[in-house]
Parts: sequence; structure tokens; C-alpha cells
Amino acid sequence: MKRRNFLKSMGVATGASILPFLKYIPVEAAGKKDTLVVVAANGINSLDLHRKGTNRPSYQVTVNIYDRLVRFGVKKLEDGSLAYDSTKIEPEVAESWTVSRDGKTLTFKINPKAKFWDGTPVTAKDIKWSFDRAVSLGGFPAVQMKAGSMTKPDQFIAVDDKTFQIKLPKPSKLTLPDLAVPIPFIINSKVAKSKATAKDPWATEYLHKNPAGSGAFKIVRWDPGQQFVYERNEDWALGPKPGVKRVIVREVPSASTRRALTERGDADLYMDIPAKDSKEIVTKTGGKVKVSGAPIDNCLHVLALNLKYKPFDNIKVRQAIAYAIPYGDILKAAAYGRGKPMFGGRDMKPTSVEWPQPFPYDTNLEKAKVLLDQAGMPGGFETTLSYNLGLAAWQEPTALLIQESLKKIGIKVKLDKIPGASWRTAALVKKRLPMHLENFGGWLNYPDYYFFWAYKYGHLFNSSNYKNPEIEKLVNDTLHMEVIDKKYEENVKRMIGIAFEDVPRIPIYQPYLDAAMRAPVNGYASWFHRQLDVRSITKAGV
Amino acid sequence: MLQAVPSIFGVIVISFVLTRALPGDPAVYFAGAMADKESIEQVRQALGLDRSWVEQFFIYVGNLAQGDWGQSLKTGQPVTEELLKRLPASLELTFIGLGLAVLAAVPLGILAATNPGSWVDHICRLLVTAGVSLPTFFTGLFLIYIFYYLLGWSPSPLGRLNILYLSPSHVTGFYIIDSLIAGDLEIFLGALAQLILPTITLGLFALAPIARMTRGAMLGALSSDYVRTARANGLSKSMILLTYAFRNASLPVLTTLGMVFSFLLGANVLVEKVFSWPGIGSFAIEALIASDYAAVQGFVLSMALLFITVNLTIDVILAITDPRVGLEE
Amino acid sequence: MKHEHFLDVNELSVEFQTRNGIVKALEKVSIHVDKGEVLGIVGESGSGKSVTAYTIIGLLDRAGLVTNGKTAFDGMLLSGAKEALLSDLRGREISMIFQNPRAALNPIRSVGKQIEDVLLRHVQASRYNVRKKAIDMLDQVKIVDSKRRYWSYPFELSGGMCQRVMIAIALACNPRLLIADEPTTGLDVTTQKATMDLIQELTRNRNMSVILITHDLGMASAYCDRLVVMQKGKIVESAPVVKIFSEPQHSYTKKLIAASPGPKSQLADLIDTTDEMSEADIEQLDKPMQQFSQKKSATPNILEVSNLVKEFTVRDSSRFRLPWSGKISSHQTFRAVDDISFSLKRGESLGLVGESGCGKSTTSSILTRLLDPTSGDVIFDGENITSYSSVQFAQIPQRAKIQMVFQDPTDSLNPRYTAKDTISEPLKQLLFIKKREALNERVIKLAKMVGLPENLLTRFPHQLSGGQKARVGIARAIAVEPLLLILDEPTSALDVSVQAVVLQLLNKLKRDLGMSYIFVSHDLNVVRLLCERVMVMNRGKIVETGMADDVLRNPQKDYTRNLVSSIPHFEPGKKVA
Amino acid sequence: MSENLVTVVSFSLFLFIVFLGLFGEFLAPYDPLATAASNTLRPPSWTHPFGTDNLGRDVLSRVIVATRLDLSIALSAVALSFVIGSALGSVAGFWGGWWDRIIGRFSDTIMAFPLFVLAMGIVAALGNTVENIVYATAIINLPFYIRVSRAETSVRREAGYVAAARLCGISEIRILATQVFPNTLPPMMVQISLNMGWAILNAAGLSFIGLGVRAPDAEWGIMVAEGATYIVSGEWWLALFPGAALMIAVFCFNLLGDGLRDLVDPQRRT
Repeated sequence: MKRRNFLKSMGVATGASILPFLKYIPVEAAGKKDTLVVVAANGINSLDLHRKGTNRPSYQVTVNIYDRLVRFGVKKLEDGSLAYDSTKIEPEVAESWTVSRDGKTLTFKINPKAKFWDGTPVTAKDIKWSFDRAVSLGGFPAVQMKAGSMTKPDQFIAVDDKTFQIKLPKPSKLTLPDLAVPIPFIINSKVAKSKATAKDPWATEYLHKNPAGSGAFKIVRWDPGQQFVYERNEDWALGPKPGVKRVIVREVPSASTRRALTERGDADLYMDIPAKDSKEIVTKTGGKVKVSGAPIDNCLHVLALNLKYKPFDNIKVRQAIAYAIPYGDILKAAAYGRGKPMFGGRDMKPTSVEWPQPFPYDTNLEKAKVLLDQAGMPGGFETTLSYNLGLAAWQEPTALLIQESLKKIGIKVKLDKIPGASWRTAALVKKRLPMHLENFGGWLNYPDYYFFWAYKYGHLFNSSNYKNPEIEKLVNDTLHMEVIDKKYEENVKRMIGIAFEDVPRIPIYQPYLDAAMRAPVNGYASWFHRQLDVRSITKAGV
Repeated sequence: MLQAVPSIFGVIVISFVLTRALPGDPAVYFAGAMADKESIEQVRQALGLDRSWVEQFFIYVGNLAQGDWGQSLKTGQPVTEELLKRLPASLELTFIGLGLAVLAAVPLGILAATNPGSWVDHICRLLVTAGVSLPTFFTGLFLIYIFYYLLGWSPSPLGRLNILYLSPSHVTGFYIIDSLIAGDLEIFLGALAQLILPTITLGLFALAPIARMTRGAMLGALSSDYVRTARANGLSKSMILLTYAFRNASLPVLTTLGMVFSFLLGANVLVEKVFSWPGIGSFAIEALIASDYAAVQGFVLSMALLFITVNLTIDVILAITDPRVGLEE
Repeated sequence: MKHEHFLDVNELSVEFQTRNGIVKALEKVSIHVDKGEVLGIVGESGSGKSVTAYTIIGLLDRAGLVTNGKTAFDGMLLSGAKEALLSDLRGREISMIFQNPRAALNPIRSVGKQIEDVLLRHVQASRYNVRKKAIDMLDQVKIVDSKRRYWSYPFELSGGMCQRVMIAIALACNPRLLIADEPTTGLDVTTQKATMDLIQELTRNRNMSVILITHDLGMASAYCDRLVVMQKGKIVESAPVVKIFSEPQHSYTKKLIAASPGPKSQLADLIDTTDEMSEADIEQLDKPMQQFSQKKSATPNILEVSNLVKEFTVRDSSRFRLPWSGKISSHQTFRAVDDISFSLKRGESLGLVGESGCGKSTTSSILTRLLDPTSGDVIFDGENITSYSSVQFAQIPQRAKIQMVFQDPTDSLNPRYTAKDTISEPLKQLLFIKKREALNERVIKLAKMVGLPENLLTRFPHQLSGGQKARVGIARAIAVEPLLLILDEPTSALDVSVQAVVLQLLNKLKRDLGMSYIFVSHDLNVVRLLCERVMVMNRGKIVETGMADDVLRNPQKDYTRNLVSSIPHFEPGKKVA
Repeated sequence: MSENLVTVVSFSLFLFIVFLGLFGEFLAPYDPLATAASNTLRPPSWTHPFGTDNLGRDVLSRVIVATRLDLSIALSAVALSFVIGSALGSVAGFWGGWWDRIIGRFSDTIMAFPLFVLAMGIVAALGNTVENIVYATAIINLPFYIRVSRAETSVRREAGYVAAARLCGISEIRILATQVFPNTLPPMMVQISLNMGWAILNAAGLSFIGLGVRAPDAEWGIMVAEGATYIVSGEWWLALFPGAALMIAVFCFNLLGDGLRDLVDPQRRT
């Protein structure tokens, strides 16, 4: 096991010994049936999501090795792809749950089959410790918990070993879904506490490298910057047994190499494949590779206009720009068709609460010019369009096309490419980019949740510095309101209507989250967190 | 050795200032996707970035003195650990690249020097100049495209070993050596196969300076008085070429090798990126993009130390080869 | 083809291909050497004497092409022979030693090994006895402590020792012909003599034939049986030594003999005709130039030097190579000039003689005030000029009064300045002549004074001959009418015939302009020609001072005596051994 | 003879490149910035000899127009490091002592950095602009100029003509400026020519990792970088042509530098 390749130690020496000499690894080889090779752009930097500085790719570790009280269900889309179902909440560690009549107390019954890797049962104390940790450590976990109205440890009560309660200041439709996101994962508190120190009461140093969970997979190897390996937890009983025994997630920074590996069969699954590749890879390989994907819920690729900078404070200018975006070209050249159009809506008044929905703009340079005239800027003006180097794959062509199109109505645009590290500071924290491309997506699939983050003044993703008292009020009123509430539809329609009219953010399209995989790989579903949930994956042997 | 101290100090100061001047705010970057202002501030405090530069600098130098190079924010590991783990990968690549270059360039240089002005000389020169004119990233990409993607002759350009293998147990950190120590021919061949394309890419780049220097030094040696003496005494051609001319010519070539080596170590930043090589170069690029201060500083510092070590080694070799070195007044 | 001679070179012609076309290096050169005979080939640089030797031994470089002639060695045809044969002969039958022995030895191989290489190559020893033989050879060339020296590297040995090693290598396989190409150039006179004596002794013992190539007629006369005089690739004369000196036939030989200074020759004897100067120039030279008359002054001595000391810090560099990483220095001082005092009268010429490293160059640098002394005074024209630092001195009028003529005429001319630029520089800087016409006039006058044709004034240094460059350097030095001119080996890089002309020019200038000279040289014979008085220096100290002829004829100190006796010289009609 | 041929060929190539740099925009068959969403990723054809890119822009036109930007980056970087480097180097070489030590240390410190990473750091810290690429490239080239200039100056420091100039009472700084410096120029020219190629490669390398020229400006390195993602999907022309242009330009400068070296220093060649 130590230095030999592990397949060998598993008794498939014959297949493996000739591997290096083959042109590519035969995926269908018997030995690989229960091993899944995944290629990803970025590596993980921690096994603990609550730790400060934990990056996005690390979320998937939490998803796969830890359990939560509840999880989202999975639905089948029209094209046969699988995707999570934001409307369906399923039990995980919680066997069942009840909501008090005033909606302020949630009581969970813990499944006796829920066992940590060390064999001890999952208790309400573990859950309380874990939730306390999530709200206490600050940073992103605390923010996300807050979205579910969970801010203080005294909201979490371990009634007895098998009963756990959450007290809410007011009822909210967001609490239960918020328990299904990666953040409120359940840690083996006995193990963690034994490693805690006075300086580090939440054992962040220990859990950073040594997970202590109950999930369907364990991490058996982690080479930072290179790869990590999951191994199936054979004792997991909180769902159908995962179809693969071992998953190798390999970090491959170059997109073309990732594609080549997948095409050649050296990798089974390629998460987050660029639109162009997902369009081509199926035909190129003659069906040996398939693509599964779904539009990302509550996510939009937008052109944001910063109202703090003239002339974007002028609504006519914003509308003019909305009419001057070459939507069709962008969808073709930047999204390669893998996007739902968010333009060409019919009416300035929304007819449904569906979100996202097409905005009532389309490429119409005449109208744009007229609006620009009305705004008192017939000659146009000069500005800078910034985009994120890390997302250059779609943002650069988009920016170039916008630049060219705006030139036609007299707006001279200078492009500014900002490296990933500075992007968040410039765009979201300092909010100092006059015109930029943005791609916020809300984990909780409600329009008001999107508006909460992206249209409320001062909120992180409102990089436009948009401020509208009516929106503020509408969002506050609606955020925790149940969907079935009478006022819900009215409020949401009004919000969307204002967004149509004011266009501080001009939506271009709703992106797809695509994954390419070898034909024998099944059960892939796209998730709101955009990470791989390996529990549902199966791999057929040939 | 002592003379290097000011340079190292200079490197520490410059790298510190440079990293602090990076536009990215690590606190924002590492606070996570949905972090609000408050949580960003918390991260900032936790990282010690709320202090003044001067304060941060003294803390950094103090930590360095204690052997603590800090922790990489991006990978969450201590920088020293990261570097030590990745350094053998870069060194393995660079050494073999350099080795290939030497194996090709020295004979080319000798060949050119023994026939100066002939067509052999010109072909060598064109070949070598073409090598140095190729952007490494470009060469790497096309080698991958042709030999991996189109022809399928080389293994996937994915780091040091095929994904299905576990690395050999760590002795030197050089896979091809460790696998031999472990007696595992299979892993040895696997690791070797991974090395071919990136080392060729690097080697092509190193060809020119070595060949050029070999040619020049050989020309000088061949037209020197002592070679004339050797010829006047009827020594055999091979004796003249190797013992008399080449051994003397190897001295400047050796000095050049030191330069080329440090140069390659820096240049393989791009090669490592193209070949997903888990070396310190790719580590540095990512750290730089992520404003990962400790990692960038650690990388630069380790490179400076390496640079000094390499030069020292070359000095030692020179002192062994050249009796004049070290004995002069 | 005749076969009676041991070595027979018949009508050899060699051409070189250069960037500027084909150059004929040898034209129908015929020489021969008999067994046990020492043949001298003499000639000035470019006469083809070395090319002849290289052609014989087959070492002509790539660009050279033998177009005519045959060489036979002991009946064996060498021309056209295969390289393998030649290579086998070289070192075993014919060997060669070169000038600049330190560079001619492999710097990174111990000298013992280098001897072994030859022995093994020509199967004169086996692996088992080769070291013994090599050490034996070192003994034969009188290298003391040969067992230890076996392991020495060339840089650890003096130039003379290196030449002995070269001789050991050359003679290791008992060849029958030795070609010595300027074997003593670059060595001090005393070493020169010892080396030549050693060669003579060893070759006589072995009854070897020797070809001695030299530019030094004195040496040729001392060690050769027969001489061949070459000029521009041709042999102009060939005769036994005695005959050559007593009855030179060819005008070139005559000129050469005349130009070589001996212990008795006078400056006027050195030239009878010269192609360096036109008749008009010589006429010009003869006219006294009144415009440069010297102002009379109270002090009889133009220069008084007292207790002059110059110390240098010797840096002990422990080598570590980051570029220019400073060297840790342990302060050790070395006295280059050790408490010397002397004086110089107005219009007098003083010779400063000594072997390399004796401190003569340092002294001249201090006198020209390019270097600050550690202690001591230099009183020039009544004023203590050491009270100024060298930087301050550059700013005061006395600067113009001390000028210098440099050793290497090539190195001392800025390659980007024309002759005119070079000569005008001091006029502009020190006499503040800025107008073009005035400058032109002065430069042309100076050119005339030094015998430099006016049409050469627009040329760059690389377009001038050595003698012409020397003239430019002299013109520059006298341009500002100095009182004291320091001549730092002004002729050592020149051929004898040119040297003669330059010496005469200098002498005439001195007479006409009333300058005082300090003439720094290693060559007593040359110094004697120009200077009334000489001063012999050794290790920073003055060993002996006196009238030039007295010192040369009757040296008082051992050091001087040794120096004088080492100078190879000839007296026409008499062979000196 | 063939040696001259190589130099002649590289010199005419150099003229051609300079010509493209000066008049590229008039020669380019299409507007290098004009996109055509309906005509993207077309392989080379008669209408588009180098094909079109992902936005339908003509690759040939972009390659031609990029010449000026690449050349001017390299030229200004080299000029900058030449001016500063030769000033520092000649001071160090001429006066030696503390000057030499301080300047030597400074240059050592730069050399102790992995040069490309230093350039990356400078551009990342100062911002993503063409000027900063120039500064970064100039800084990392500085030690080489200092080194050459120092060496060439220090061998001439004691030359006879320098001593002669001192005898004329010329101030040291003027001796350096008028007597010594002009004579160090020929070897410096060689360094410049060899450096041009390196500067181009360096700028392209920076662009390749995203630290370079801003879109939509055409630049060879950035075009290779963008094209790199398309190689695997078979759109090789995106990366190949700018890469080849880059290579030819660098090749030409290197050959030219070699040729110059032979002219300046014929002894080094027989």
C-alpha cells in the first residue's frame, strides 16, 4: 500500500503494471470500475469549511465527507440531466423534523443509523457543537448561517441525544434550505474537542487537516496543490450506497489539458467544463464522453453599472446601454449557446415570479441612441469596463463584444483586466468599478434572496451601489416570507419590475453548469454550490 | 558565504515590499464568497494584516529567524513544508532539462568550434539560436498537442506521475531516484515518461547559452598557446581535444552552467504551469495571483538561497578542476 | 631536391586567407640545417620567421596554405605528409618551444603530467616508469626539488621555470631537431641568459640541430652557428654568424645590425637609411626649433626626489564568486617604491633601469602625478608637487609641464580618435586653444616635428603602423611644451629598426626643446644611448647610480654586474659565447 | 561567406519586422479589432490566411499589428536598461571601490531573484499596464548591462589613452564620458541586440500568464495564451501563428546579435 500503486495492492496487478506504456488508461479496465478520476481547475486548501481562508473548491470536501441535518432532493431535467431540486428537502442525519406553529422552533429527530467514522452515534450535542462553531468562528460560515436567521449559539438546543432544536427570532422560509447548504455540517465533537486548545477552542488547526465526520466518504490522501482522494465509508447508511469506492480529484490548471485528459479517457469526470468544450466534446469523441448540465439556479451573468459614477446614475444611460448590448453575439461567441437568454422579454411589467426571467431589452442601437440623446449625451462618453482575469473564458469575449457594440453608439470603452486576487476587493468590497461584468448566484433559490445580495445597498454583490428605498423595503418584507404568502407574488413582481426599469445590473444570460464525463459514469447531478457530490455517482463496468 | 548576506537581506526586503504592494487584498480573497465587511475584517485580523507594514516586516523577519516562513494561505500548509515538497519536483525537472541541454549543447559547441566558419558551425548556430528563440510555453503546448493529444506517444501531461500511481516513498524527493531506491522499475519508467516533454522544453531553451559558451571557450582553448604546444609535441587528437582543450574550456562552461541553472529554475515557472508540474514555479505563480504573501516571499527566498548554493557548488567544482582557483593571493 | 641536409626546406611559399584577401606570408623560402647545427632565423615582426617554423612542423593554422615548396627531414618528405605521420614526428623527432612559456603550458594540468603525456604518446615510457622519467627530465632542466615540482601547476612557477618545463617536454623524447621560437621573449635578461645557456647545453650534449627564431641579433650572434635574415616573407641573406656581422651583404641586414644597440654603439650609428621618414622630415628634424626655447630658472635641478615611498595593500582574496563580491582583505602592505631619492638637472636625461617588478613603473607614475605617493617629496621646478593630490594636480598649470610617453603605442591611443584628435586633446585641455585654425596649425607643426606625414593625421590608430603610432604619442606628449618628459619603455613594443628611428627622434627633440627626460627601460643598451646618467632599481630600491657608460662598463654592484653580463650582445667580427 | 549570408538574412528579416512595426496597420487586411460573431474560429483560408479567432477577428491582421506593440515594449525596455545599466556599470567599473561594491550588491540582489518571477511580481504589484511591463523587463535586464558595462569599463580604466587624458588634466568624469564610455559601446550593442529577443520573450511570457497587455490589443504572447485553450479542440492556428511570429522575431534578434558580436569582436571567431 505504501509506495506501490494502490490498485496493485487491491489485486489487479496485471492491469496496472502495463499502464504507463499504454497510450491512455483504459477506463473500462476492470480494476477501474469503482475508481473515479476527476479533474478540476483548482485544488482544495482545507478540509474544514469553517476555517478562515478556505477556498471554494474545498466546499465539495464538506459535501462529501460530512453529513447535514437535511439535504436537497434531485430532479431530472427535460434533457435527462440531473439537478438538485431546491423545492424538495430530504432527511439526512435528521430522520424527521417538525416546525412549531409559530414557525419559530424547528425540532429534529436524529436518525439512529447516523454514525461517525469512529463508530460513535451522531448526537444532538455534536450538532449543537458544530452549529455553535459555524456561527462563532465568523467569516463566511457565520454570514451564511445568518441568511437562515441563525446567529447565536443559544439558538441551538440539544434537547436529548436524539433530539435537536433550533429557535428562530421569527419564522423564515430560508432556514430549512439553509440547513441543506454545505455550511451546517456535523462534526464529531468528541474527537474535535479532544484536539481543541485554549487558544483554539474550535480545533480549527486539527480539523483543517483531519476531518472528523460521518459522511459517505473519507479523505485518505491529500497532496495540496496536486490531488486528494476520497474513499467510500462502507458503514454509511443515510442514503443509497455510493456507486464508486474511490475518487481521485486531480488538480489540472490548464483547461485544454483537462479537456484532453477527458477526451483521451484519462479522466472520468470533468467538472465545470467551459461552454465551448462542452459543446464540442460529445461529437468529437463520438459519444464516448457525455455532458450533463443545467442552468445554475438563481445565477446570472450581468453587466453591472456603478451608480456612484457618472453618467451611470442616469437611468436613461443605463437603459441605453441595455439596448446596446450584443446579446446574441455574446451568447454565441462567449457562451457557445450554453446559456439561457436573459433578454428579449416582452413587457416592462413582469408577468410571473419566475427568476431569473428575460429582461425586456434586446439589441436595438437606434433605441439606445435615442435614449442616450434623451440623457443629454448624444456624443456618448468614455468609461472603463473591468472584468475578472480568473473568469476570462466568458468575460473577455463578452467584454470585447460589448466594447465594440458600445462604440457604435459613441461610448468609448477601455477594458481593464483585473487579476482574481484584486477582483473581489475592487468590485465587491470597495465597489469602485464603474462598469464591470459580474456573475453572482444565490445558493438559496428565491428571487428575494438574489435581490437581498445584489440589489440591497451596501450588500456584497450590489457592486453597482444601487440604492432604492422601495427595493430595500420590499426585500426586507419578503425575505423570510413563505412563498405561499399572498403578498409574496406581488412583492417579487414589483422587485423584478423595478430591476427591469432601473437596470443597475443588465442580465445577459443564465449560465449552465456543465460537467463532461465518460459514458459509463452515471448519476451526476448539478448543484447550487457548483461542486461535485460524488455520493450519487455510479460507474458501469464493461 | 558572508558576502551573500546583504543580497539575501535585499531579497527579503524587496520581496516583502513587492508582495505588500500587490493590489489584491488577501483578507477579502480568503474571507470567502459571501463574506461581508465584518467577516473580512475578522479575517484581516486573523492574518495579522491590520498591522502596519513596518510591524509586519519585523514580525516576518523575526519569524524567519526562528525558521518560520509562515503559512501559505492558498494551500493552508506551512510554506517551508510546501517548498520542501515541491522543490525536488522543480529540481528534478531542471536538472534533467539541464542535463539534456548539456548532452546536446556541449558536443554541438565542440563540433562548431572544431570547424569554425564551416556549414556545421552555422547549422549548430541556427539550431541553437532557434532553441532559445522558442517561448517555452509555446514549445510546451505544441509538444503536448503533438505527442500526447495527436500521437498519444507520451503520457498525460499531468505532473510527475500518472494519477494511478502513488509516489515512491520519500528519500530524495526525486522520483526517478526514489523509485530506483525502492526497486520499483515501473514507477521509475512512469516518472521518466512524465519527464520527457517538459525536460525537452526546458532543455531547448538552455541549449543556446551552453553551446555558445562551449563553442567560444573551445575556440579560445584550441587557439591557445598550450594547445599549440600539445600539437607541437604530437599529442593525439583526442588527447588534445579532451584533456587539453576541453578541460580548460569546461571552466567557463561550468560557470555558465551555474547561471543557466538559476535561470532555468526561474524560467520553468511557465513550463510547470503548462505541464501541471507540482514544482515551486507553479506554486509561485498561483501564490502571486492570490496575493499569498508568505508563499511568494518563501519562494523568492528559497530561490535566492538556491542560487547561492548553486554558485557555491560550482565554485567548489571549479576549485577542484582548476588548481588556480582559491590559491591565488 | 637535395638530400644531403638534415633538414631541407626548398622554395617554400605560404599564403594566408584573410578578410582582406590573400596575403603572401612566405615567398620561396629555402633553408637547411645540418646535424648538430644551430641555425638562427632573424627578422622583424611580420618577416615570416615563425610561419617558416610552423610550416616545417605542420602547425600552420587553417587559414594558411602552402602553395609551393618541399620540406624534407632526414630524407623524409614532410610536405604533403599525412597528419598522422607529422603528429608522430612532432615531439619525437622535431620539437618546438615557444615564447610566453606560462601560456604555452596547460594551465590546469600538473607539469609532470604534461611531460608524461608526451612520453606516453611517443611510447618513450611505460605506465610504470613514466613518472620516474618525467622527474628525471625535470632534473635535467635543472629544476630543483623536481619530485615536488612534478605536481606543480604552471601558475605556481616563474616564467623561467615554465620555460624549463617547456624544454623538458620538448626534449623528453630525445628529438633530433629543436625549433625555439623566441624562447626568451618576455623574460627578464638574467633569466633569458640562463634559459638560453640551458638550451645550448642540453642540445649540444645530444648533438641536436636547433633552429632559433629571434628578433634579437645579440642573442642570435651568441648562440647560433649560422644565420638566416628574413624580411617580408623572403630570405635576404644567409651566412655563418661571423660573416653576417663582419660582412653583411644585404642592405636590410646592414640596417638591422646598425639598428641593434650594442654596448658601444652610438645613437648616430643606429640608422643609415630609413624608410620610416622621408628626406624632408629628416631635414626638418635637423633644424633647431627656437620657438620652444626654455625659460631660464633659478634652480639648477628640474626635479628633486627625496625619500619617496609607495606602499600597496596586498589583498588576500578568499575567492567567492558572486560577481564582484568584495574580497575580504587582510591588510598586508607591499613596498613597491622603497625610500628612493634622486635629482635631475635641467636638460638632463636619466635612465631608470630594472627588471620587471622593480618599481620603475610605479616611480614614473608618481613622478607624472598620476599616483599619490605614500610618503616623500617630489620637488618639481622649485615646487613640491606632492603637496597636491593627483586630482588637484590635474587642475594646476604645472600639469602641462610633466608629460609622458607610454609603453604600448596601441594601448595609449584612443581607438575612436584620429591622430589629429589625439594630438589636439592636450592643446585644447591644457593650453585652451579652441579655435580650429590655431589648433590645425599647431597639430601640423607638431606632426612635422615628430616626422608624421600630414596626410596621416586623419587616420585612426588601427590604420597606422607601430612607428607612426609612437610618433603620435610623442607628438601628444610634447604638444604642451613640457619641461619633463617621462618615457615609459617607449620602444619596447617596436621592432629594432623602428626603435632606432624613435630613439633618434627623441634625442633630437630633447636637444631642440631642452626637455629633461626620465627614460624607464629594462634594456641597459637602449638607455645608454639616450641618457647620460642611469639609475638601476631592484625591489623598490636604487641599487646603483652613475654615468651610463660607467655603469655599463664597470658595474659596482653584483646585481648590476649580473644584469649587464646577461645582455646578449654582439661585436661585429667577434663571436661571443 | 555563409556567415555573412546568415547575417544578411537576419538583417533583412529585422528590416521586415521593423517595417511591419511601422506600417503594420496599413498592411493588415482587416481591422484587427473587428469582431464577427458569425465568422468565429475559421481555419486558415484564402480570405483569412491565418484563420479567425473566437470572436471572428482576423488572426493575420492581429499578428501583423501586434508587431509594433511587441517591438516597442522590447525597445523601450532595452533602452531603459541600457541607459541605467551602462551608467551604473561604468561608474562601478571606472571608480571601483565603494561604488563598485554598492552597485555590485544592487545587481547581485536582482540576480538572486528568479528573474521572471521578479518581473511577474513587479507587474502584479504596479498594475497591468504596458509601461509596467517595460519597467519590469528593464529591471530584470539591468544586471546584465551593469555587468557588461562594468567589465568593459574596468579593462579600459588603466588604458594608456586614459592615463594620457589624465596628463591633459581632464576631469575623471569627462574621461569616463568621452574616453572610456564610447569605447564600451560596441560590446554593449551586442548585448542590446541579444537582449531584444529576450525582452520580447519576457513580455510575451508575462502576457501568457495574464499579466500583460490589455485586451483587445493584439500582442503575440497574449494571443498564444488565448490560443492555447483552443489547441486541444483543434483550432491550432490561434496559437501557432502568433507563436511563430514571436519565435521568428526573437530568432532574428538573436542571430543579429550573434552577427554583431562577430563584427565587434572578430577575435572570438577565427
